[in-house]
Amino acid sequence: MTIAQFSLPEQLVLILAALVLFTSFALLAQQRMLASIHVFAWQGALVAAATAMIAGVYDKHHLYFSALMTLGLKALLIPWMLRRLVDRLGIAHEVETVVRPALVMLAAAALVVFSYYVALPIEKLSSLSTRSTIAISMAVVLIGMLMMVTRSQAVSQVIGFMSIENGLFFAAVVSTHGMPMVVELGIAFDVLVAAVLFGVFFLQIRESIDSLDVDRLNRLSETDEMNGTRE
Amino acid sequence: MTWAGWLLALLQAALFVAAAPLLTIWVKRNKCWLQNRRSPSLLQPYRDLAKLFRKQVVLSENASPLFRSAPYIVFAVTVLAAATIPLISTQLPTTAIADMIVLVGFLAVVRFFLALAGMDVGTAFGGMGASREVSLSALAEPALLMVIFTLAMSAQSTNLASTVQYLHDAGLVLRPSLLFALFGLLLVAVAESGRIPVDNPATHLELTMVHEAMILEYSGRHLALMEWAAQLKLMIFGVLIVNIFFPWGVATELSAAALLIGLVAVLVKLALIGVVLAFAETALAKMRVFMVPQFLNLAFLLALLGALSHVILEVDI
Amino acid sequence: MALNLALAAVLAALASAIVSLAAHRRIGVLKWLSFPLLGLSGLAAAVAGGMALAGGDAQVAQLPLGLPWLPWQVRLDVLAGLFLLIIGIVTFAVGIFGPGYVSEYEHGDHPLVQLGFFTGLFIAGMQLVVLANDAFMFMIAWELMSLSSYFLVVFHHEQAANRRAGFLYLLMAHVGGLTILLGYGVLATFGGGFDFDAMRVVELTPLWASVAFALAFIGFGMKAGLVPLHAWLPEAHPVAPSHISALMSGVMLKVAVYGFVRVTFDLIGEVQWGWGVTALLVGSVSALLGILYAMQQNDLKRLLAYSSIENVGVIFLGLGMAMVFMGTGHEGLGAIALIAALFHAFNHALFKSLLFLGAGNVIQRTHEQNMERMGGLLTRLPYTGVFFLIGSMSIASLPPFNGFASEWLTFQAALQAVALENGVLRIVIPFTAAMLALTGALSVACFVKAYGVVFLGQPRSRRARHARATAWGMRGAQGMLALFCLLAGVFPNVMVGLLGNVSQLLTGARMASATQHGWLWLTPVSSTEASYSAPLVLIGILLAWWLIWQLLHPRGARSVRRGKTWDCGFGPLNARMQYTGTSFAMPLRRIFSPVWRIDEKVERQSEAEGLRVSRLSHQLQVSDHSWYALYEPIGRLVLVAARRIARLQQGNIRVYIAYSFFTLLVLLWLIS
Amino acid sequence: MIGLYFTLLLPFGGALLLALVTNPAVAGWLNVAISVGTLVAAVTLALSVLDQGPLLSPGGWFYIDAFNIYLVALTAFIGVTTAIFSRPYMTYVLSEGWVRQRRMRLYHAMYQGFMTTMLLALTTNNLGILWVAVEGATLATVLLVSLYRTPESVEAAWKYFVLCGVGIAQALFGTVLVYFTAAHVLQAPDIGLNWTELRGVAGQLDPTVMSIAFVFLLVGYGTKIGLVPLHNWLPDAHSEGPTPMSAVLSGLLLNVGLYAVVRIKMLVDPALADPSFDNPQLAGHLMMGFGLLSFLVAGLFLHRQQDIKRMFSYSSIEHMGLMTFAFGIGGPLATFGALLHMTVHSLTKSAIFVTVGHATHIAGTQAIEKIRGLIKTQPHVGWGLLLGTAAIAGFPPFGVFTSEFMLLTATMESWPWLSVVLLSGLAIAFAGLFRNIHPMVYGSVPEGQLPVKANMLPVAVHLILVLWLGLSIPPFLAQWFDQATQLITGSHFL
Repeated sequence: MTIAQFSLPEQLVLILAALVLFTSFALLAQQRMLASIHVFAWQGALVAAATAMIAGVYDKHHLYFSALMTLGLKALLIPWMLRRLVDRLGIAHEVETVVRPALVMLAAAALVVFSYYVALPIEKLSSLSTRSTIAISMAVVLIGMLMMVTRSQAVSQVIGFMSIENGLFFAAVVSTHGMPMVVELGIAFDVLVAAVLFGVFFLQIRESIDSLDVDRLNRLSETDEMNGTRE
Repeated sequence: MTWAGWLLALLQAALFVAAAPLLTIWVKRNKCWLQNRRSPSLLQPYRDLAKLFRKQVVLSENASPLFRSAPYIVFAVTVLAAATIPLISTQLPTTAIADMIVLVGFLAVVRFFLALAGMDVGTAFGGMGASREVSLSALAEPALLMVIFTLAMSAQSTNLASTVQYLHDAGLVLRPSLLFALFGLLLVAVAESGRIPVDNPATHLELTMVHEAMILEYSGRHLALMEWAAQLKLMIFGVLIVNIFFPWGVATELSAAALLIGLVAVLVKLALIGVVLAFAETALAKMRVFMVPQFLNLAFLLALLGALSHVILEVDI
Repeated sequence: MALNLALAAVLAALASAIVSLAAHRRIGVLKWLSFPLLGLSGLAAAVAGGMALAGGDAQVAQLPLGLPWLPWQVRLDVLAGLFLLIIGIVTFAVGIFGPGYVSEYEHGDHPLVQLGFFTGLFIAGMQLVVLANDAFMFMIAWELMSLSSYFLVVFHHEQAANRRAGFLYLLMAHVGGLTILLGYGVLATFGGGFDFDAMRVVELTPLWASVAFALAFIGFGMKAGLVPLHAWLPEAHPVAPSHISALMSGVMLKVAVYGFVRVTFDLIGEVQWGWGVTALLVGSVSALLGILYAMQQNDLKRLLAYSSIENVGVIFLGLGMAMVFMGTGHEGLGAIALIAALFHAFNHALFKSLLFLGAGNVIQRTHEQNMERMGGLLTRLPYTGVFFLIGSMSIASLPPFNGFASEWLTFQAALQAVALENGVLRIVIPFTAAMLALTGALSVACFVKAYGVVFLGQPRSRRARHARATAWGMRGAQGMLALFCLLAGVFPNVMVGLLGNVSQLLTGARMASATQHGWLWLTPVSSTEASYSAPLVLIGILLAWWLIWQLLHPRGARSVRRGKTWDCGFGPLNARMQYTGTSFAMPLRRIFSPVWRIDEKVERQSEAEGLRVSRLSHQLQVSDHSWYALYEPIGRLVLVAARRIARLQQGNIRVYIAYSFFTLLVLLWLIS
Repeated sequence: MIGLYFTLLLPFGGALLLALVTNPAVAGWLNVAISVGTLVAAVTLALSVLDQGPLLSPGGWFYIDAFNIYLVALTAFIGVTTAIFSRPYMTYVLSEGWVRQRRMRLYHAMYQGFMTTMLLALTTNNLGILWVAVEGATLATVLLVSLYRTPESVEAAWKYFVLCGVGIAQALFGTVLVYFTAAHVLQAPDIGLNWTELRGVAGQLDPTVMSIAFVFLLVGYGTKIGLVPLHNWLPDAHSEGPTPMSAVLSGLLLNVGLYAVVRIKMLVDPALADPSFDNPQLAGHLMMGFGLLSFLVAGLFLHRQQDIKRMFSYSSIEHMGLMTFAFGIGGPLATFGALLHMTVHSLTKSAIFVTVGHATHIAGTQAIEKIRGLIKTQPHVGWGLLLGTAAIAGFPPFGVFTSEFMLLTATMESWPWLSVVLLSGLAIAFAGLFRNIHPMVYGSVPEGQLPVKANMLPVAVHLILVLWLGLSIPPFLAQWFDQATQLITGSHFL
C-alpha cells in the first residue's frame, strides 16, 4: 500500500516522523551550542506532537498524558536546564568544529538506509500503518550514537544521548502506541534524574579538568605510553 | 648343581685370583722382549705383593674409615666378580648368582669405592684421578653393556655360563654382531683395565695418570689389595674375551679330562691375548686424556652396531 | 579394613594439620603433636597399603562429600595399595625426622603454623589422590596436593628466588592440573560419567584414546618432571624445608606416576604401542639429561632434585616398554617391564627421601647449601655419612642395593625386545637400553661427586669443620630408610612377588617365573636366561672380605701409623687445594658440552712479563636449555599479546562509544 | 508476599531515612541494621517460595521463582556483609579526609538505593520495570564512583554514566521491540511486558523481531555485564569508587545484568525455534561468542595491571564472560554450573574486594608495586588475599573449581575443541593474577607499613561458604539450583 491509502492523520504522523529524523540530522550538523539545544527542544516537541497525534487518532487517552510529559520534559525542562548550565559554564556561544562534516552526514544517511534494511522484515509482519516509523526511530537512535562518537564536547554528547532517548520514546509511541503507564513514568523519572546528574557532572568535570572536552578525560588508560610496560 | 660344582667353583675362583698377577707379568715380559729389555721373573708380582702385605700401613691423618675399608671392599667385590666367570668349565653354579649385567654392576661398585677412596684424603691428585676415572668409565660402561646386550640377544641369555655354552655348541658361526662386539669389548677392556693408550700403569705422570692417582695415598697391605684387584680386573676382561668369543676347549661337563683340557685351553688363549696386548701397547702411544672419549665413543659405536646388526641381519621373524 | 585404615591415615594427617594451627610461636606443638600424628598417619597408610597390596581384591566406599550427583568415591586396590605404601613409609620417616629438624626454627619468627598445617594437608592430599575413585575427587585431591606443597615451597619467601620458584611451581602445577582435567573430560565424555568405574568399562576410539593419553602424559609428566616440562622441579624442590623436599621428590613424583599408570593402564585400558614408544623416548631423554644436569649442580638439594628427574625418566622408560609389549600383545613381557618400573618407583621413593633427609641433616648442621663449602663430614656426622653412602650406592644402582635390582629388571625387560615382531621396536628398545646404561654410569659419577665432595676430603668452610652430631630422631629416620634400601635390594623377590598382583591387575599377567626358584633367586624369564641372587652376592662379598682378613691380614703386623698426606714436597696441603665439585665435573662438562648452556669466564691477571699469573678468577654458569627454548618464549608471547590487547583500553570515551556503536551495527548486520 | 514487600520497602525506606541521618557513625550502624532486615525478609521470602513454588504478585508486577529468588538471597546476603565491612572502612575514609560528612550521607543513602534497585530488578515481572531498575542502579552508583572527587574518579564516573546510559538505551529499544511483537500476540496491551505472559506465548512471537530485539538487549545489558568490547567503563568504575562499592558492583550489579540477559534468552529461544527462522541457536551462539571473547581478553589484561582493584575488576569481567559463555551453551549441566558459578564468584569476589580494601588501607595506596609483604605485616589480610585469589583462580577445594569443572564438562560434551581455548584462557588468567599477587603477599615488609584494624569476618564467612560449596553442595541448595535449571532449560539436571 502506498502513502496515498493512509488516512490524513496517519500521513501527518509520517510527516512528523520525517521531521524528527530531520531534526536529528540537524543536531548532528549543528555546531553552535545554543542552536543545538534549541534543535533538541524542537525534536522533543515533535515527538510530543506525534504522541498527541497517535492519541487522537487511536483514542489512547493515556497517551495524552505521556505527550504532555514529553513536552514538559524533553521540550521544556531539559533544554532549559541545559541552557542554564551552558550559561553558568559560559560556553553558550561556543562553536564546536566537527571533523569532516560531510563524511558524518554521509554516514548518518547510510545509517538511515541500514536501519531501513534491518527493519524491513519487521515491516513485513506489521499491520499498523505506522510501522515504517520503527526504521525511522532506529535511525534516530543510531544517529544519536554517531553524534556522541563525533562530538568531543560533553554538552553535545549529552544532547546526543537525550536524542537517543527521544528516538526510543518515539519508537515506543508510534510503533506500539505507548508502553504501560508505569513503565513510561519510570523511564521519564530516569531521564529526569539522568539530566540532573549530567548537570552535576558538568560541574565536576569542569572543576577537575577545567574544560568540558571529553577527549581530555584520558587518565585511565592502559596503553604503553600511559603506563610503563612491566615485564 | 651338586656340591662338586660348588667345590669346583671355589677352586676355580681361587685359581683365578692366584693366576691374575701371572697374566700381568706375562704381558710385561712380552713387552720387555719386544722392546729388548731384560724382563723380571714371573714371580716378581707375587714378591711385590708379599712385601707390601708385610709392610706397615701409613695413613694420612685426615683419612676416614672409608679410606681404610675401601681396599677390602674393592678386592672382595673383584674376587666375587671373578668367581662368577666361567674360567675352565661352564658347569658353574656361581654364574647363576650374577649374570653379565651384575658383573658390570660389580665393576661399578669397584670403581665407586676406588673413586671415593681417591677423594677421601683431599689431595688434588686423588680428586683428579677420581674425576677422570668416573668420567671415562661413564663412557666405557655403556659400551660394555651394549656388548653384553649383543651377546645376550644372540644367546637368548645374560647368564655367562649359558652364553658360553651356547656359543660353544653353535660351533664356528661367523656373526657380524659378534665381530663388532669383540672389537668393542677389546677397546672397553683396554680402557677399563687402565692400559695404554688410555692409561699407563707404569707411570705417575700427573697429566695422564688415572688409576694410579686414586691409589696414590695407599701403602702396605691396602696398596697390595688395590694392585691385586687391578690385576684381577685385567684378568677378568681377558677371560671374558677369550671364553666368550673363542669358547673352544672350555669344559662343558664335569669330567677330569674335560677340565684338564679346559685349563690348558684357557691358559693358552690367555697367553696369546697377553702377547697381543703386549704388541698393542708397544705399537701404540698413550693418548691425551681428552682424546679418550673419542676412543670410547668408538667402542660404544661398535657395540651399538653389533646390537643393531644382530637385530637387522640375524633375526628373522 | 584396609580401606578404613587408609581413611584413618587421612584423618590423622588432617588432624596434624589442624593441631598445628595452634603452633604459632609454640614449636612444641609441632614437635610433640603434629609430627607424631604424621608418623601415625604414615604408619597407618603403610600398613593399609601393604595389606591392600598383598590382599588383592579392591575395596570401595563413599564419602559424604562431593557433588549431589557425584559423591566422593574411594577405592583401594593393589595399585593404590602400592603407592599408599610408598606414601606411608616416607611419611612415617618424615614424622620421625621432623621434630629434630624443625628445632632449628625455634629462634626467629618462622611461620610454623604454615609449615605444620600445609604439611598435613599435603600428605592428606597425596593419600586422597591415591584413594580417589572418581575424577572429581581425584582433581580436588590433586590440586590440594599441589596447592599445599606450593605453600611449603614458599616457606622461606624472603628470598626473591624462592618466590619465583613458588610462582613457577604453582603455574606449572595448575597448567598440568588443567591438562589432566581435560584428559578426564575426554574420558568422561565418552564414558558417560566421571567415576572411574564408568571410565573403565568404556571403549574409546583409537583417536580419542590417543588424545586422552596425550593429555594425561603431558599433565602427569609435567608433575613428574619429564624433560622438557621439568624446569620448575629443580627450582621448587630444593627451596622447601628438607623433609618437604623429601616428600615432594620422594613421594609426590610417585603420585604423578600413579596417576599416569592409573589413567593409561587402568582407565583407558587398550594400550597402543605408539604411546609406549613416546613414553620410552621421552623417558630415556629425561633420564639422560636429568643426570647430566644433576652432575653439574653444586647445590646439594638441586643435585638431588635433578637426579629425581633422571629416576622418573627411568620409571617412564620402564612404563613405556611395558606399553610397547602390551600394545603388541606380549602381556607376559609387559608384566616384567611394568614390575620393573613400579619397583624402581618404590625404590626411588626410599633412597631419594633418604638422601633428601640426609641433605637436610647436613644443611641443618652446616647451614650451607653449597657443596663447595662442605667436606670432611663423614668423620663429623658418622651416622648421616654412612646412611648417605647407602643412599648414594642405591641411587647409583650398585649391587646389592635396591636401585640395582630394579634397574637390572629393566634391563632384563629390554633384552626381551627380540621377541617383538616389529623391527623398528626391536631396534628402538635396545637403543633406549643403551641410554639407560649411560645414565646408570653417569649416576655413579654424579654420586661419587656428591658424596666425595660433601662427606670426604677436608672441610671447605668453618661451619663444615664445626658440624656436630644430630638428634636421634633424624638419625633414626635415615637409618630406617637405609635399612629398607638394603632389604629391598637383598630380597627383591618379596617386593617383586607383591608387585605381581599389580601387574596381574593391569596387564592380566604376572612374572610367574620370577620367584619360582624361591626367595634366593630372581629369575625374570627363566633360570637359564638370567638370574640374580642378591643374598648370595651380599654373602659372597662378606665371605670374600672375611677370607682376605683371615688369610692376608698378617698376624702381629704393626698397626697403622698416621702420617702427613704426601704434598709432593711443597708446603702443607690445605682444603682449598683439593678438587672442588666444579672441577670434578669438568671432564663430563667438556665431553657433553652441547647439553648445557655454559657461560664460563676466566679472568687472568699476569704480571708485566706475563709469565707469573698474579690473580685468577673463574666464573661458571651452567643452565639448561629448556628455559630459553620453551619457557621464556611462551612468557614473552603472552606479554606481547597483552600489550596488543591493552590498546582496547586507550582511555577516550568516544572510542568506547564507537565500540558499542559498531558492535551493534555488526550484530544487526549479522542477523539480517 | 509480605516478605517480598519488606524486601523491597526496607531498603527503599532505608535510603530515604539515611539521606537524613547526618552522623556517619549512626548511619553506618543503621546501614548494617537495614541490610540485616532486608536479608531476613529475603530469606523468609525465599523459604516461602521454596515450599510454595513460584509466586506471582497480584497485578502480575512481581514474579519470584527459583531463578531470581536465589539471586535475591545472595544480593541481600552480600549486602549485609559488605555493609559490615563498609562501616569501619568508611570511617577510615572519613578520617583520611577523602570525603566530607555530607557525602557520607549521600554514600549511605545511595548504598541502600542501590540495593533497592537491585532487588527491584530481580523481583519484577515487567521487562520495562526491569529496565528502569537497571538504569536506576547506574544512577544510584554513579555519584558514588566519583565520591572522592579526584580527577580520575570523576572521569571514571563520567565514562560509567555515559557508556552505561548509551548501552541501556539500546536495551530499552530492544524492550520496545519485544513489546511491539507481543502486541500482535497478546490482546491486552499493558500486560505485554509481563515476563510470565510473554513466556506463555513465547513460541508465537515473531522470530525476526525477537532476534533484532535480542541484539539490542544483549548489547544493552551486556554493557552492564561488562562484555568485551562493551566493558571499558567497568575497570575504571570499579577501581576509582570506594571499595565497598567495588565489592557490590562486582558481586551484584554484573549478576543482575546477566540475569536480565538470561531472562530475555528464555523468551527468545522459543521464539527463534520457529521453523521459518534459520538459526534457532542464535541467542546462545551470540552469548557464547561474547562470553569467550571477554574471558580471553580479560585474562590477558590481568598481566598488565598496576592497580590492585583494577586487576580484580578485570577478573570479574573474565568470570562474567565465563558465565555468559555457559548460559550460551545452554543445557542443564552448563546452566547449573553457571548458576553455581554466579554464586561462588559473587561470594569470592566481594570477599576479595573487602580484603583488598584492607590491603590498600595498610599500604595507603592501590598501586600494586607499593603493596608488599602483607603476610608479614598482617597475616590475616595477607592470607585472605592469597586464599581468595586461589579460590577465584579456580583452585580446589574452593567452589569456583566445582563450577568451572562443570562448565568444562559441558563444553567437552557440546563443543570439545572450545574446551582447549577455555583451559588456555584459565591458565593465562591464573598466571596474570598470581604474578601480581605473589609480590604483594610475600617478601619482607617495606618500612612504615603497619597493621590496621581490619574486620575479616565477612571474608572468612564468604570463603568458608565457598569452601563448603566446593566440598559438598548442600542438598537444598542443589535442589534450588536444579529448579532454576529446570526453569531456564526446561529440563532437570539432577
